[in-house]
Amino acid sequence: MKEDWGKEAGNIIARWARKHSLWVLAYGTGCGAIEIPPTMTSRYDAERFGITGMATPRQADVLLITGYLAVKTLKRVIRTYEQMQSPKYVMGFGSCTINGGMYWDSYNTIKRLDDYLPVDIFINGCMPRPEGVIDGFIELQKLIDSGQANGWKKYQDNLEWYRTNQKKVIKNWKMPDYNW
Amino acid sequence: MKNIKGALVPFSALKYLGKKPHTVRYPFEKKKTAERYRGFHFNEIEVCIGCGTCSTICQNEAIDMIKIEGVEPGRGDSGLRPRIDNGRCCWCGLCVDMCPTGSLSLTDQYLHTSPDPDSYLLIPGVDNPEMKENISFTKSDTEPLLQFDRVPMRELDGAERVKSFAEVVLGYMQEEARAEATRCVDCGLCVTACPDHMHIPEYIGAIAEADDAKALKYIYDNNPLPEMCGKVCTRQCETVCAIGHLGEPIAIRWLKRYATEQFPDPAAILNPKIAEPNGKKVGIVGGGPAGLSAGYYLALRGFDVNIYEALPRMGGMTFAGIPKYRFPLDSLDKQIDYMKKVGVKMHNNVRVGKDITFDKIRNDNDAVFIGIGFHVPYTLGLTGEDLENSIQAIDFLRRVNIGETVDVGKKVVVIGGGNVAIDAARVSRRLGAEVTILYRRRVEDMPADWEEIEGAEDEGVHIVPQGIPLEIIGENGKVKSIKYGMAEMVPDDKGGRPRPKLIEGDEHILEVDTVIGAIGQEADYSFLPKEIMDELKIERGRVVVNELKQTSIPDIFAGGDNVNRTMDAISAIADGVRAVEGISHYLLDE
Amino acid sequence: MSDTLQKEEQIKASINAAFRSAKVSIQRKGRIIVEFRGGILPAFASYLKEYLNFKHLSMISGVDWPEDNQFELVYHLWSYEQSIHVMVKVRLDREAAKTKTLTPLWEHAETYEREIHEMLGVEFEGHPNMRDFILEDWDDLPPMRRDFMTREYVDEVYEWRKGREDAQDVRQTIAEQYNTEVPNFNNEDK
Amino acid sequence: MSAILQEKETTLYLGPQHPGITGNMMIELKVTGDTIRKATTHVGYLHRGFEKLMEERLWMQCFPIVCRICVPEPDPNEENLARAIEELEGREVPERAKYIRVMMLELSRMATYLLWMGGQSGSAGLYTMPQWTVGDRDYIIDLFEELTGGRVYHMYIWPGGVRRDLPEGFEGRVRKVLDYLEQRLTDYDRLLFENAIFLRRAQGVGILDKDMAMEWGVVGPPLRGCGIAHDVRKDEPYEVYDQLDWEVITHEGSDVYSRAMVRRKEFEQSISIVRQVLDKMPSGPVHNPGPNPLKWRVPAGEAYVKTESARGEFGYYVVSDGSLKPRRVHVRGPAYVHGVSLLERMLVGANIADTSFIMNSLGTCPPEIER
Repeated sequence: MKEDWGKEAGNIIARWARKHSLWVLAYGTGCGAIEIPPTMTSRYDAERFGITGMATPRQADVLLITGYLAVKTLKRVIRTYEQMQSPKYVMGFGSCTINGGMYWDSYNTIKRLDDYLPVDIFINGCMPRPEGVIDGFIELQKLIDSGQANGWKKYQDNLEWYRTNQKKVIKNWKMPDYNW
Repeated sequence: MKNIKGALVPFSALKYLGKKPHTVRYPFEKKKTAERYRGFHFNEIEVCIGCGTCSTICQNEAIDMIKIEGVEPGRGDSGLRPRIDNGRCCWCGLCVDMCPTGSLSLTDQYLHTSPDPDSYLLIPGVDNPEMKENISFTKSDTEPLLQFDRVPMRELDGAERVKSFAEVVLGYMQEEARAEATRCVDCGLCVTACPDHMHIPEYIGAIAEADDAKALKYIYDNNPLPEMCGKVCTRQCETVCAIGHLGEPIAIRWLKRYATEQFPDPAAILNPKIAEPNGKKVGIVGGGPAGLSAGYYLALRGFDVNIYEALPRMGGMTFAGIPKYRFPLDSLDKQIDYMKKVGVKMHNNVRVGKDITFDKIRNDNDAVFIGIGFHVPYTLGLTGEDLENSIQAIDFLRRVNIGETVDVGKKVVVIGGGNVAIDAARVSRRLGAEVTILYRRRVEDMPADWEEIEGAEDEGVHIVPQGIPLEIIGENGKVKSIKYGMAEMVPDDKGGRPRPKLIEGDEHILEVDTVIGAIGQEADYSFLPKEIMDELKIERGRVVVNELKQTSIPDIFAGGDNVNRTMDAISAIADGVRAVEGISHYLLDE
Repeated sequence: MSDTLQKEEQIKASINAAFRSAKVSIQRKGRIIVEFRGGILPAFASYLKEYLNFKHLSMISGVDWPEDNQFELVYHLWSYEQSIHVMVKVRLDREAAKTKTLTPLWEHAETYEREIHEMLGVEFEGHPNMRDFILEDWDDLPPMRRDFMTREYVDEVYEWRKGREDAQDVRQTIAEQYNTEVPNFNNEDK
Repeated sequence: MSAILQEKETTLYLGPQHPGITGNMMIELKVTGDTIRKATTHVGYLHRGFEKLMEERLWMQCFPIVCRICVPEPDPNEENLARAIEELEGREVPERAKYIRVMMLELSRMATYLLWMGGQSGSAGLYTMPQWTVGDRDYIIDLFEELTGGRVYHMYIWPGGVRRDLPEGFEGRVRKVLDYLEQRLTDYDRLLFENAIFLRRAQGVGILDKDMAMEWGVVGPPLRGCGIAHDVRKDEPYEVYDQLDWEVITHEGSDVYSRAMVRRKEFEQSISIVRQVLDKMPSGPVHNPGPNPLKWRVPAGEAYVKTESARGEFGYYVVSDGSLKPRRVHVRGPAYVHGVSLLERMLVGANIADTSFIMNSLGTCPPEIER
């Protein structure tokens, strides 16, 4: 009983710490990257929430998919995502991650991001405003706090399914297996 | 070392330490979005007509038209409403600029963050009624995308017109027609109002694509008298046109007229496929639009069709009732000739009940279609009505159209406000008379087309609204003058439209040579034998029919003015087309 | 207007004198279109570059004309001195599209040619560096060909989110309300 | 550095996920020690096939697409397509709309330069500058939002003019922002353009030979940074640029610094151009309407139009076959040359650390390379 309590307290502290230090991988995958500088710099200043950019996947917590993903990028994004340390979160940014958006009939972009990566939160807009981005982060913090942001677990559990989808569009699958 | 100053310069930023930050401290403090911000959609469900233009222009296919609860399809409303897939939308606002009614707008709301990707479907106006307060980006009046102005139609000058019976409307030239057809947004709402449900967007589209032959095929698919419709149709389609909500409706009638005028011989373009004779015979009483339509499509289906018409030409009321400056004889002949080519047998100058008995027609044929129209005028009910030179508009027009010389004298009064009254007035003008129209109500209450009323005024017809005829005064058995009283409009107790009430003492006398009554007509069923009259269900002068125009006697079908209340040519054509279905069903069990 | 087109007329005359087979037309002020049979394109380009001073290669466009069974390559050249833009058009057979590279004249033509090779499938003889440019592991038709149907490809490869199947076509809905059918005369032989 | 490292050639992949790369692209570097021996660019990570998509869309529907071709600076794209269509159709643009277009283009140039200042200084490790310039850029974005209803994608310039007239009091607010930015320029000077670190990093680095610049079709600030005075706005004036008072800005030096100075001075000049535009702007309509977009056929023909964007000549080659949809829209992005073949050449011999510095100075923008 006492041990459980200790574990629970540990979880609460861990979640609290996680939600207040969301380090975002600085990977401008799509055109949504244009609204990230205003969000991060003085006008909207997302660092107030402990959100800051991070250059390497291994140190980052959040992967921002800023808009559409070309198939060529998807391959790199998957690799990047798998290099990130758990717990890790994915944010889908803009309409094009939800159902294709602007690029719905493009031969080179994926349409539904959650088929290929576990997305914890979607932000609406094309572009989403910086307020939208911040709102997405706040929502993500809430999810982390309540323990619902567990896309990374979902990814591990359903790896086969994700792999099938990924391999359907990425024709030449020559990648090392990360996902630790 | 020389750049030591440069090395220190960054520290000058320290002076900003004390200043107020320009950071937007969202979410603690919200920045107001611009007045034109393009956020989520909002749609005024009541104003929206479900034309689907937003869905057509959307380059992301983000807009679906769906059925929603509480919105019923109707005249000029498809009953569908847009639903936006925010997983597709790019908030360009083209849909707003293209919306013909201005019901769609964008709001200043933009936040939607959710872990559930399926939550991004939005039915604007239904899911977010509260956003009515937040509308920000709306349709612009000054920078429109749609064209709201009609290509003007060239017409003869008013003074020129009264000199002859030459056609007033000159018709579109090719480029004008293309330009006018280009304004259409292809929604198809016009079809909801057309009694015949013609394929209007399709033929307008074909005209815009410079394929007039294709347009003609679409037109002839369910209307064998398009040239007539193109000239004199009451064009209910234009009253519901999507573009008409904020601008002038597409000139659908003139476009149809344009398409039919391009081809002197429709048969060459249409190459109608006539089915093998199926051995069934149909007799048609009355060669008006209803009878002719029924006859044409029946003939196409292989029936042996005979049409019996009392007048010297086919066309019924469109021949006898419509003046030649609106619908010239050669236009009518062109269509009748085409029908003859298809194999419709026509018998003119045969009055059923007199020259041939109805029973004989019924016995000779497997089915009979009655399309006799309304040719018997209502009387005015005034003293002096039976004087010489007090005539009925419908008789007057028929006599003029048949080619008789009619002397109306110098001064004419027409009583009534419908199209027939205006026709009679304008024909009288052309016969050289000064014409006054007496109408009980206001000009805006007149049932006639506004174009007709304007045309009449251009030609110098004097309209006296709110004038109620009281007595026709005669001298030597001839009309000498007419006494009428002025009326004021009083609200109707029963909630109907305002009705005229005579003002005591405000009476005038007008010297006239001829009085023409034009207050309505009815059908003449005297040709029917008594046992059929007993069996046939007739209500308020109109034969009762079912959906497929079948009467209470199974082998007798009916259509046209003697069946429906709208009393126009296109309804009659629609009846004919429906009756073809009914007759085929009845005789061939199809 | 004629005096303002003087420079254009001069260039037209020079090109006509040097290359008989070139069809030169002046589109408007500052725009000249040269239609060319191909073959001696490098010679012509070098003539434009060296003698007529069209130093700046803006871009090379490829246009697909399947109805003529041809590809059209459009070389956009600009002369800073004369402020004139020349479009040199070369038509290539669509089945065996092949032409000589212009990289010896303009090194950055390399990128344009790589893109056209990838997007249309045109071969450039003598190109030094013909590797993948934009696409990766592409095994379908070159995407900028007009017979590559991007919507069909998308339907095949990707999936749409569910929940939008109840969408209706306005025109069809109206036709159904009145129990009519809209005939299709679009594909009938005229 | 040890001798072994200096001799051994290593392959280094910069990007696509790398904070120093301007956008989503990759450079494969062969290095010995700290020196780049060979650079190979890989693009295509942002390819959406816009040129293909436009072949499937009505003319009007192309406008939401073209503005997404260059994300930081969408307006020259809208301007180009609109002008190409106007040329094909022979449609007149009202005078007021022309002035508004110039205002939009110059404002977007300024916004892009502010973003560039942030990127350029950030790649030199000066992190205060992006905080300032990107923050200040937001005031211009606010103006865009007020005028067009969108922050990033404006969808504002379209055939026949512009989409909406200026809101009330807009000119005053533009002037206020211009005054503010002009006054901020001294801060930028002190923080970046006169900063010793920046001078040391920028001067003499990334030399682009003058002849090579002409030969390679370099455009925009990199070309003018070689002292060559070419600018589409002067070479082939569009809209009302020939009625405004301004000069082509050049800077001798051919290095990163001179390119930076060209941009800095052009920023100042843009302020003056916008002021002139506001002074001279006539009243009147802003849109000359065309046919119904659903049935709008552009006459068959072709047009090549170009606009000077913040990174140089943006060219559009538009072919119409007289149908409802464009036959071909081919986009020449200014970064097409700078970002691929020229960059490969310029990086040879440079330091690894200078890669992103040089990239920024050229204004490489991947989305317009691969569209």
